[in-house]
Amino acid sequence: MKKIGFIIVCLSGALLLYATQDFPRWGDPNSPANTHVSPRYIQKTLEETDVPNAVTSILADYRGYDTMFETTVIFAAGMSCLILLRVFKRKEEDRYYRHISTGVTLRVKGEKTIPEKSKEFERIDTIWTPYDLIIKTVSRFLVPFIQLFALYVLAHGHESPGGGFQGGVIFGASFIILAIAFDLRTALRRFKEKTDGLLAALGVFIYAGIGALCLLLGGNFLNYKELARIFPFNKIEARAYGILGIETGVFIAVMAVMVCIYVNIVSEGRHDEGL
Amino acid sequence: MEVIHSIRPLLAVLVSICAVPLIASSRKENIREMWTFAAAIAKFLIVVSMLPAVLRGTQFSYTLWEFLPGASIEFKVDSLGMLFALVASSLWIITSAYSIGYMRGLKEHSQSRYFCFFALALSATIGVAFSANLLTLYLFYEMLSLATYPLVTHHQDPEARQSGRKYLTYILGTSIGLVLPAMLVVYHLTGSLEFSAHGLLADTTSKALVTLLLLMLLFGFAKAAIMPFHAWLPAAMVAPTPVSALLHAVAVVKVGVFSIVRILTGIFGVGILSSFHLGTVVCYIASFTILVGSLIALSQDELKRRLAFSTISQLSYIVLGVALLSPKGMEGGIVHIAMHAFGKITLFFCAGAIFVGTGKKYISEMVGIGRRMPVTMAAFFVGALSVIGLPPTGGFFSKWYLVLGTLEANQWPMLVVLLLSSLLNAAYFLPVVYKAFFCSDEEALFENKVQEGPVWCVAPLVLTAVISLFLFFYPDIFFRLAEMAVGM
Amino acid sequence: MSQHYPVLLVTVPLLSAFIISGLSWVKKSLCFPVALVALGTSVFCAIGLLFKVLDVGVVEYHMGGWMPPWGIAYRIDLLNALVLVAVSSVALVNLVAAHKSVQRDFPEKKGIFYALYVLFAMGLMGITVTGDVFNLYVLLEIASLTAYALIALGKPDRAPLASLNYVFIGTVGACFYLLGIGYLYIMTGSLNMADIASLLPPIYHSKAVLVAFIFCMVGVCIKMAFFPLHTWLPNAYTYAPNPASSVIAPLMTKVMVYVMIRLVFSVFLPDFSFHVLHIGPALVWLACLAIIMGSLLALTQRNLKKMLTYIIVSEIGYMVGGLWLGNRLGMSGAILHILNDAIMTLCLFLAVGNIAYKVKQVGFEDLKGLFRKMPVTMAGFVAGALSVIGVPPTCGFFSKWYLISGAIQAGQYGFMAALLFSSLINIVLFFRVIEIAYFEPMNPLHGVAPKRGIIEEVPLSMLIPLLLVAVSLIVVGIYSGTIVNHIIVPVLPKGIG
Amino acid sequence: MEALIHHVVGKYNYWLYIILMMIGLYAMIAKNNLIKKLVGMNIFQTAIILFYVSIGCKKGATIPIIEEHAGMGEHAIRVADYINPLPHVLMLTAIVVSVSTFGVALALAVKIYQQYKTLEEDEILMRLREK
Repeated sequence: MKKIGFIIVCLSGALLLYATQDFPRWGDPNSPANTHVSPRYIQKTLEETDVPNAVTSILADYRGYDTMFETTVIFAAGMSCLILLRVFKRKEEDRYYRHISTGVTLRVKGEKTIPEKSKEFERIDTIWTPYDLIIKTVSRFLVPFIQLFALYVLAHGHESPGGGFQGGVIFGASFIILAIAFDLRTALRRFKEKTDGLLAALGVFIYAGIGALCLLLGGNFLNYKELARIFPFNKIEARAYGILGIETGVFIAVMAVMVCIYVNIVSEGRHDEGL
Repeated sequence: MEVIHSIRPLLAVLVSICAVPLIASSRKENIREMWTFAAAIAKFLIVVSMLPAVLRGTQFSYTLWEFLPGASIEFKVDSLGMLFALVASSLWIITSAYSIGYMRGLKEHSQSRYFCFFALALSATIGVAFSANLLTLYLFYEMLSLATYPLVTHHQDPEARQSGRKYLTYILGTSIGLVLPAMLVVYHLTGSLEFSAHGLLADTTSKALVTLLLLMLLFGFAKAAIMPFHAWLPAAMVAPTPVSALLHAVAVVKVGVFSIVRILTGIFGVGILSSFHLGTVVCYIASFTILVGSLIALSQDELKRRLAFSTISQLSYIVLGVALLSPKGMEGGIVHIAMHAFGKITLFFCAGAIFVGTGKKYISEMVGIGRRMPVTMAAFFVGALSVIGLPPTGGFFSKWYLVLGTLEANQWPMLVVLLLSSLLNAAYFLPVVYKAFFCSDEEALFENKVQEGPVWCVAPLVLTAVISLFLFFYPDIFFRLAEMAVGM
Repeated sequence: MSQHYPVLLVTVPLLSAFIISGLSWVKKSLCFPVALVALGTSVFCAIGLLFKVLDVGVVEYHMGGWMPPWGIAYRIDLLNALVLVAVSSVALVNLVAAHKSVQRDFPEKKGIFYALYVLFAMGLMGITVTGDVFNLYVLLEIASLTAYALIALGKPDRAPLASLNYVFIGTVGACFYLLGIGYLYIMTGSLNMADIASLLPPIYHSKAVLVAFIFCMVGVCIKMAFFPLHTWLPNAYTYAPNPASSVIAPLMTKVMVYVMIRLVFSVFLPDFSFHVLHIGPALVWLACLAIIMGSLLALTQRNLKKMLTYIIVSEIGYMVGGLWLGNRLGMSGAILHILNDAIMTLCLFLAVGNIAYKVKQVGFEDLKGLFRKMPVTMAGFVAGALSVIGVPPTCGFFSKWYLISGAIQAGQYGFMAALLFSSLINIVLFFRVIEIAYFEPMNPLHGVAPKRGIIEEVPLSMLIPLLLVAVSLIVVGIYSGTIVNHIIVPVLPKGIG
Repeated sequence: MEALIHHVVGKYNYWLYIILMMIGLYAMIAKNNLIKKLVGMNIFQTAIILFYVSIGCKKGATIPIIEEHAGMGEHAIRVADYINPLPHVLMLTAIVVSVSTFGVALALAVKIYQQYKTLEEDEILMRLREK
């Protein structure tokens, strides 16, 4: 297999390299790729969409339809991880509780439970390690800032590098830090699985829904300028706001899916122990 | 020639398909059988209703669906198709009666399935008879192959499984492997598949190509059991006897032969066959099958197998007759479709009646059976005479015309083949009859007490035997049709 | 509203997928009806679109109101419309048939299952309808990703491994395609199919275009499981759960064949594919190899479902070979066979699904006595089998007719022989199965051996789709002349013999 | 020779990315461990992303964020001043796709590990053969 692989790799590599002969030189501003379609985006983005960041305007408007499916890919990945790994029905195992003040661990068999929200006991996993104080404190301190930054990245996507994807990933990361610094159980108490699932669907729904709204208002799908009919801004601004709207949808979806993938993979779908 | 556009050919085909759900859903046996009869009689009446017009030289045609120019699902009733349809539909009525006797007599399982597929098979047969082009013919040919598979393997035991496998391998294998490509080549060459009086390929100049196509089509229609594609026929004899009788003496094999007659006359045409001397080639192939089939039949002890090999050789008579390319020979060949059908079905009915009545399958066990089943064996005698080609049976005329045909075509070797094979026919049939009646008391395996099979079994075979005799005196209708077919 | 059909076709299932996945947390019982309505709308739009295209010619739709090549455009001619109708109807019919077994096998996850199912169908429809090479890539990934997940839901011992294998090979395929369009982008600067097609002719002899063509084709061939790149397919489809495999198997590979045809017709143009490159004959020979090897490998299988997967491999050879024959007949046959093969594969997989619903496994020894136990299901199976064999008047016969005619016209007798060979092998394959089911007595392991005449059929919601598909085999067969003359022939490029 | 060097140096970006791609592809084919294969897949995809991004490069150009006060009217915006944004957009999509594929593949790997307690391909195949 290794030899065959090597031959295949060499062949396709050679083929690819062979074709580079006909390529324009690197960085050539007059290459077809740089002169045929893309100049319009650079020249017209401000005029047509009121968004100075050409990448954002292409991403969310000129080729917004692609991006909708890109978000759908993310959504599909989240749902795939969920359906593959999530274990809904589990045979009831023993549960462990820790008495917070004394550190005594209780093992409970059968039906009896200690209320989840008991002040004195907390439910723990079989492999339990005490939280590290420094990490716990620092990450608790960091999380709000990370989330704020994520919102900034989202909101500033029109003007600078950034946008829904980047913001969503950062926001998701804040949750993951929480889960790592404490444990999954704690993190999931803050952010329920159901909420997460609903948010993931809601995020992409916002995107596609805005597209469908444009359609209902009489334009083509995702033609944001139709939004000007019901909102108090002109057609060019409508594009910018439409972009903001779908970026928000992307933000929510990406954040929720990141969390979903993380939670399911680290705990093998059981949503308890894990990292 | 007058052509009438009429839905009647389609109805004739559909009537038994329509009966299938009725048969399948009937809970009571008698009601189920009633539907079978109703369909059979309706079919026969529809066919007969077209007969007078066809005899006047009119054709019925109906295009069901055209899916390519020149290749459509189209029916056409001409004299040749009429002859075959007449035989098949009339015999279906008789066979239905016989089936009831046989299946009930033996308390066979899955009788509903049996009658359903029987009706389907008949639809396909009539479809072949009335098809106006090669595509339609192929469609119904395949339908027949598949509809008969459950019939052949009715017993669902290992032997049936083996036979069924052989049956499908030969029939489907050749039709897909040989007929389909040949058909497409013909279509590619001529842009049509319509049977035409002068032959579709009449203008083709390449002898090699025509020969190749001829061989592909000749052997491709393996239902005609031309050697070496004959082995399925004896194997298919595991089927219940009515199936063997109607399908493997009449419908299935005749469909094969009929298809060959159609392609020889309608696709190749007499002109090209004689100018390339291909008729003679077919004659030799057929005569080989005639002789070898008869010789093998001589050595068979199981009655149905002997009949099967007899069928193989008789089928090639028809092919031989048509391949002689002389009017008399072709007429004889075509009429032989009918004459052989009535004779052979009588023989099969007798074999079945003997099996139902006594449980005997082997000829060596049938010594003296005439004492017990005199009517059956008398009918057997008539059937045998017809197949051998002796008066006073219808078979005599077809043989006679075949002989005349060989003389007309100056094919002396074929004359020898015909005569020789008639001798062989006599040699393998007459001893059975002789032993059945004329044996000493010590030899006889049966007591001297008349005990026939069920009446549903005996009546049909008497009827077919009588028809065989009748056809000696009144063969006109078939000859008229054959004459018109040749004259086309 | 009819001007929005192209986008509704895709976005209605898309939106409903999100609704379904939301509902799966709230009210599971609503998931199935929503999916049904969504796919029903797609079928409606697809049929409406087909008639519209028949009526007014090519339909274009510009996303966001941006003109191509700057925005993404849908461009629907008869070819897309035909494939769309096939894809959407197959997805809808199978959804109905799958309902019971999803209910039984994935009670808790059925909401997400339906969401993924609808996304998968949406992805395939999007691939079919799009006129943008990059949009096609994204949708291809949606369809693949959901397919990976759906496949991995099968038996835990084999399905995830088969699926991961599919992920590796499928990703390579998609990446090759992405590289191919990257090369095209470098050379032309455009991503719109029509625009690329107009820019390519002056640079036909460029090495980069050649390499782009090769990589696009290899990528697509991997995704469609063209022999010898088929290795992922048999295991993935065999171990997939039945409700999923009966939608993935009929559609995924067929849509990829469509993509190949689309690339040849509308991106590289037949002029390049057939006249500049001269690779037609070579690919036809490869297709022959695919057909023969697929058939032979199918012959060695002892599991019904796996046997069917190898038949798919061989059928792919039919279509690829038909396309590369390079004449109208062959191409018509290939396009017609996309439709026909989708229907007959669906028919067979539905039958297998029904069998598996009752007897759990579909190894050959599990099929004993099935004609007695499940006569209707087996009747459907036989109908599918006859179509694969190519018995008239089922549709399989007619596509074979065109393909063989094309082979004769092109003088490619090897291809004709391969087609006939595979038909003959198919007889053996199917009648071997039918023999087992017909002759051998019921296996007592599968519940109490029923007495003679006792029928244990699957629920009606599984039977009716199967029968519907079986009937449509014949209906499509009868109308194949109409389909070819009115739908397929007009889309064939000019200048093809 | 000189032409070749000229060619290679002039398009060294493509050369590097193609080599990187092939490293990834080789890992996917030849490695035994499923996770290593996954990593190979990721390298392969990342290399394609780099390849695309490098298409959009223009010498001396800056990121495609138009300065709002650069000037009035169309003429003020010089296309050569900003790099080509389109490949970047495309690659945002490709990145997302590669992340998603990676996520699903990891989930599958977890399931495989649950079943076989190993991720070495040959060991898994051996187990399968034993059955």
